[in-house]
Amino acid sequence: MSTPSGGEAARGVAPRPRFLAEHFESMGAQLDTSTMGIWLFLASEVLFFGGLFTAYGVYRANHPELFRYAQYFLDWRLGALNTLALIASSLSAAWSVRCAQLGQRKGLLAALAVTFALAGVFMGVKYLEYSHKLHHGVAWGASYRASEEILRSLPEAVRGLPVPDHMGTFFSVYYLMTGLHGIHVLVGMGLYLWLIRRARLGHFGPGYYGPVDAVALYWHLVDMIWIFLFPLFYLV
Amino acid sequence: MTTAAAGTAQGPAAESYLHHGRGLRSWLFTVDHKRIGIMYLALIAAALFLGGVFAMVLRMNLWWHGGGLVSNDAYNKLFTLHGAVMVFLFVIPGIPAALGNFVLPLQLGAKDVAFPRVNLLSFWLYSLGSALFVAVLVVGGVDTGWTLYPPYSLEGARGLGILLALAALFVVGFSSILTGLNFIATIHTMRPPGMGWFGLPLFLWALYATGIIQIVATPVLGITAAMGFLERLFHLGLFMPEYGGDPVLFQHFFWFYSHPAVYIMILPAMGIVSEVVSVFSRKPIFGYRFIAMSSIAIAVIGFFVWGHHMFVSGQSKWASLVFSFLTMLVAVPSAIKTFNWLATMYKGAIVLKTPMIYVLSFFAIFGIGGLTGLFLGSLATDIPLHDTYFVVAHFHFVMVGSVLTAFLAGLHYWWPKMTGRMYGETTGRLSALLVLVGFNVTFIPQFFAGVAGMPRRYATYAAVFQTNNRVSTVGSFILAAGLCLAVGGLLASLARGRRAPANPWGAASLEWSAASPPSHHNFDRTPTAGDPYDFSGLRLVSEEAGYVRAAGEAP
Amino acid sequence: MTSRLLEPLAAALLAAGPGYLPERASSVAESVDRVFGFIFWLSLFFLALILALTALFVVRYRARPGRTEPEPSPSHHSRLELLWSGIPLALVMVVFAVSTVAWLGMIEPEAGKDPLRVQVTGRKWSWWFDHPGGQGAAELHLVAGRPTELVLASTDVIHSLYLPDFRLKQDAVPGRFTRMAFTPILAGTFPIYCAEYCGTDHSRMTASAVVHPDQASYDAWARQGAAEALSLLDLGRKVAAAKGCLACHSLDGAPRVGPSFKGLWGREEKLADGTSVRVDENYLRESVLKPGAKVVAGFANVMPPVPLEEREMQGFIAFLQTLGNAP
Amino acid sequence: MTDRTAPTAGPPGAGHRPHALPARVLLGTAAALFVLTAATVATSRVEMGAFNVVAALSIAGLKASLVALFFMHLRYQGRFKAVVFATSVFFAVLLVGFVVFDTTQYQPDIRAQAARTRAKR
Repeated sequence: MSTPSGGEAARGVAPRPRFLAEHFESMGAQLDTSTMGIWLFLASEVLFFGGLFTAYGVYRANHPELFRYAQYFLDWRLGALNTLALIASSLSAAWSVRCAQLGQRKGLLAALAVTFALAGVFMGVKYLEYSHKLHHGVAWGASYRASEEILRSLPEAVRGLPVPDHMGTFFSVYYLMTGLHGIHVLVGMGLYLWLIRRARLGHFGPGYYGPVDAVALYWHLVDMIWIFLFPLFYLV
Repeated sequence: MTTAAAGTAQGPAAESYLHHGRGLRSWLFTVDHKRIGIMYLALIAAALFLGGVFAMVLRMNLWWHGGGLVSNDAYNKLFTLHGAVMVFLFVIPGIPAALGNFVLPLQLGAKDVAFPRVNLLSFWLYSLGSALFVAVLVVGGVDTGWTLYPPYSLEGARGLGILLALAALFVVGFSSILTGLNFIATIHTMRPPGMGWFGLPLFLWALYATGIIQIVATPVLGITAAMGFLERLFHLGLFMPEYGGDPVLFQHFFWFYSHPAVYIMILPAMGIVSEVVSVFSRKPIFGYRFIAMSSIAIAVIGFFVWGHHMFVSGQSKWASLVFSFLTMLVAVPSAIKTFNWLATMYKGAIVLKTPMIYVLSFFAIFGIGGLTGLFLGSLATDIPLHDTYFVVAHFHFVMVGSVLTAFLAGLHYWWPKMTGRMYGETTGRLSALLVLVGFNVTFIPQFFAGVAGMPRRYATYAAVFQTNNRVSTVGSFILAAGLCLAVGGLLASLARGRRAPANPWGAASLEWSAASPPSHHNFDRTPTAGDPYDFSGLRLVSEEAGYVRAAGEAP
Repeated sequence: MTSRLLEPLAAALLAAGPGYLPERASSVAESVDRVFGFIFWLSLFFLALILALTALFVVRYRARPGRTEPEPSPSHHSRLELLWSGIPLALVMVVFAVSTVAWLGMIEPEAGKDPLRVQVTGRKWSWWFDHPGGQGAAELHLVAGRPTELVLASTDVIHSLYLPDFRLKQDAVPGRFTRMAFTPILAGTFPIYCAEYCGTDHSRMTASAVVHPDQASYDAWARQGAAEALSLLDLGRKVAAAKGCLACHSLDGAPRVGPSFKGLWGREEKLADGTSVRVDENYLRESVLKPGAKVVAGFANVMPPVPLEEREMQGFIAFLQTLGNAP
Repeated sequence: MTDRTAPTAGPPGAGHRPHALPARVLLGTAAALFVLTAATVATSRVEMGAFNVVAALSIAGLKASLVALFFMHLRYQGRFKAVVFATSVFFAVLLVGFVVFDTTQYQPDIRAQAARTRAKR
């Protein structure tokens, strides 16, 4: 890293950039540090989800029949739709960084708005899925009481199978993982609202795009986790 | 924590950080790493006091083998809170959050940490977590042990207390993650010109290694606490066998965090020892690279050993074998450090100031704590010793004795920098001796009780162990007296202590080139880093003026 | 001066370290103690080394008038450092090897012999041992020289069966079985503790292991313990003691975790839900089998269900009747 | 994550020209992700037993790598960020791997207990 020494001397000459914090010498150093920070944060997020992936692995390895059976309660088409929504939003998030770096203000606003909207689509679908399941008693752990109706809607071949023990455990893991992921999506939506507001105020440009970049990195991680959740719950 | 006016005698130095802004708000909403460090210090001292009071009640109850002071239930709650408060509010954040926050940017010659507001957030989270622990007390406490093993901890009969305790863990965990994140980013991107990776003071290497653990391990504690919380509320069937869960899974999660957490505690302690032993031997640290790399090695290997807490828990035998093997490896970097510290003292000019006496105590205590770990990492001997007083004594030596002596060494060492006052040397030395004696008298008898078969967490015990326990109780009073004396001496110095020079010890790392106490911006101009262990150019002018780099000697 | 400081310390440790080990009552104890001794001497050597060097350096190299500067000495020495990395590495590998060999002998039952299989059940706050042939007891009965296998289970939370004299310990985990295998070698009575924290009376969750000198003595105990051989009242008294009731219910009128048995029969009890009930045969049956159904006011709902055989139940009720009516 | 405590107003700092990813890299990555999503759905339709999980995880891993390398421009950043991320993934895999391994080892003891409980009922 290169830190120009004697930064104080520069103070009298050129005005200090508006978004340069007191304890940094240059915008470059500040950006470098904030990128580092967000990557470290993402590392801790990976381990945070890692605990839940472990729970998934443990119950899947020990109750394979349960996971095979319970999967029929999930509609893979909705999962796939959400996957597409998140990938598209990841693209627009990456695009927003590009726009900020190139100083394209309109493009930036559009990309941020599209990201936010696609996240909204994702949460809308999630809401439909959750409400349908909970309405039919397909809840977590000890609260699992599947209604006759939803059992009748299962594929023919599945209906004849014996119902495995501890169906609720599958849905506990399901709600925990998708729920924690959903909370991350909601947080991301809040962050995008904040970015949209700042972008409208014209804060971002080639010289200052750290927040756009940081939030996009976070958003990509959220996307990445869903990339794993989708096949693990809906497909296999 | 405010001192009387402390404008430095040398020249028109800038206003000290203690006086930059007045009133409670200027402290609570500060982003100044020094003030955050001081606030941490105050809360951590309070946690130590609270945990210590619990400990004293426990020890007094154990004076009689049948108990007698408190009921079994009260005893169980007390040891739980003693453990939880000490581990999560004192030992884990103690050195990194209080001393690390204060010292890290100064040692880098920087104005602040990389993310000052995140740093403040981290402090607030810590305060919130502490408040939640106090709330646990208010609602009647919990009696689960700090390890919170289900199914016991999540049983239906347990009320609000356990939920608050799990929430507290979650919050405190995030505080710890943010601190680690901040430190790593700071060390990476804010090193001054002239300071390469191998020019970092070893305390920073230790904090760096600690940061790795905080970032990687602590999230697992967070998610485990969250899962426990939801399991208790909604019966998810994750850990509770009655709903199809697996209690051993919780133990895996818990120790995946809590074993590396032991290294969160001990690594910064080792960092302080490396600093102090070099400065007070007036000699460069011996084998800098080995010490730095062994910190990283401990941090990394520390992740592979969690299963040694589960040798009798029903873990599979292959897992036990692998974990025992890997546990043995951790002994090596610790041994390297110890011998390198000793080699640093060899042919030095050893100055027996208070910090150095605490460090010498550390050698003895860490020596015993580390070596008794061999008994517990080895499978055959762990089976009988597991969950006995041997374990209690062992982890008190490592987590409490070693960390406490290093913490006090660091506190005395940096006290002049933090407050601008010199503590009283006689009181300091006496307190160090009392702590050393008190600690050993308290915990050595517990090794013997454990070998003879006394299980831990016993409110009452077989009469044969009464002598051990009585000696231990006597020791705990000596230890408490030592701690009170240390704290008293430090507090008294705020009012009556001599003004501290910028560099009272003749240390060469950058924090000593700032004023004592430093100004709000730490340094008037970014200092250029030299070798942090090159003391050759430093000359003692007088006790009042401290050490000054001789003219003509390049820094 | 250093030796005067160190000698008493070393002497104390010697007497107190391995000297503190309890009796060696099982086949594995000796090999465990050998490993213990090895690590003990090894650590004592290194501790002494560290302390001696510390003391020596402090005394020799203390700063004093005439010695204000350090003597020149190297700031690193790679070969030396590799040496003191390599030696500990080699030693801990030896420790690992020695210990693991001993441990493998602790977890595998001796092949080819007819083991005594005992089902162990942990519950708050007592142990229950089902011996082959149906004799249940609150004591573990074993035969010296006969290989033994314990299968552990728990009805509520995690407990840990700890036999210090046998150098053995194993958690009993609810929802699964765990196992221990060993051979007792000394006849006598040895303490059993619970080593995993399990609540209020964790520290009172003790039992004994009775090791019979030979099979004949064990068989005699097993016959005498058979339920048919006892009168109803004796059987009841035995059940109350053996099933762990007395851990929580006193016989002297003092309330403990549960109400005292003294004067219980026929009493009008206030319940936690505000109603009250007379202690009669039906109430007792219900409270034994479903303790949570009617909890007496002022006591926590913590009792585990105690499934009793019909004759045991009759005996138990008969026993309670002898403890006096309510005034 | 960034501070704006400096009161001095001014245009966003000049002089620092960031390296923006070319549009075709972004679009290409997204296209690959869409295709791989279709692929993962397709492979799950084919009954391959335990191999289904392996295939799904491999494709997911590939997709995640694409996101990390291009969208998160890990490919163009300092090595350290890749090390940070790889380390976290490594430890997460360590946790999952070891715990799953251990619990599968003692499953027979859990099944036996469940069978006994069921028999008693």
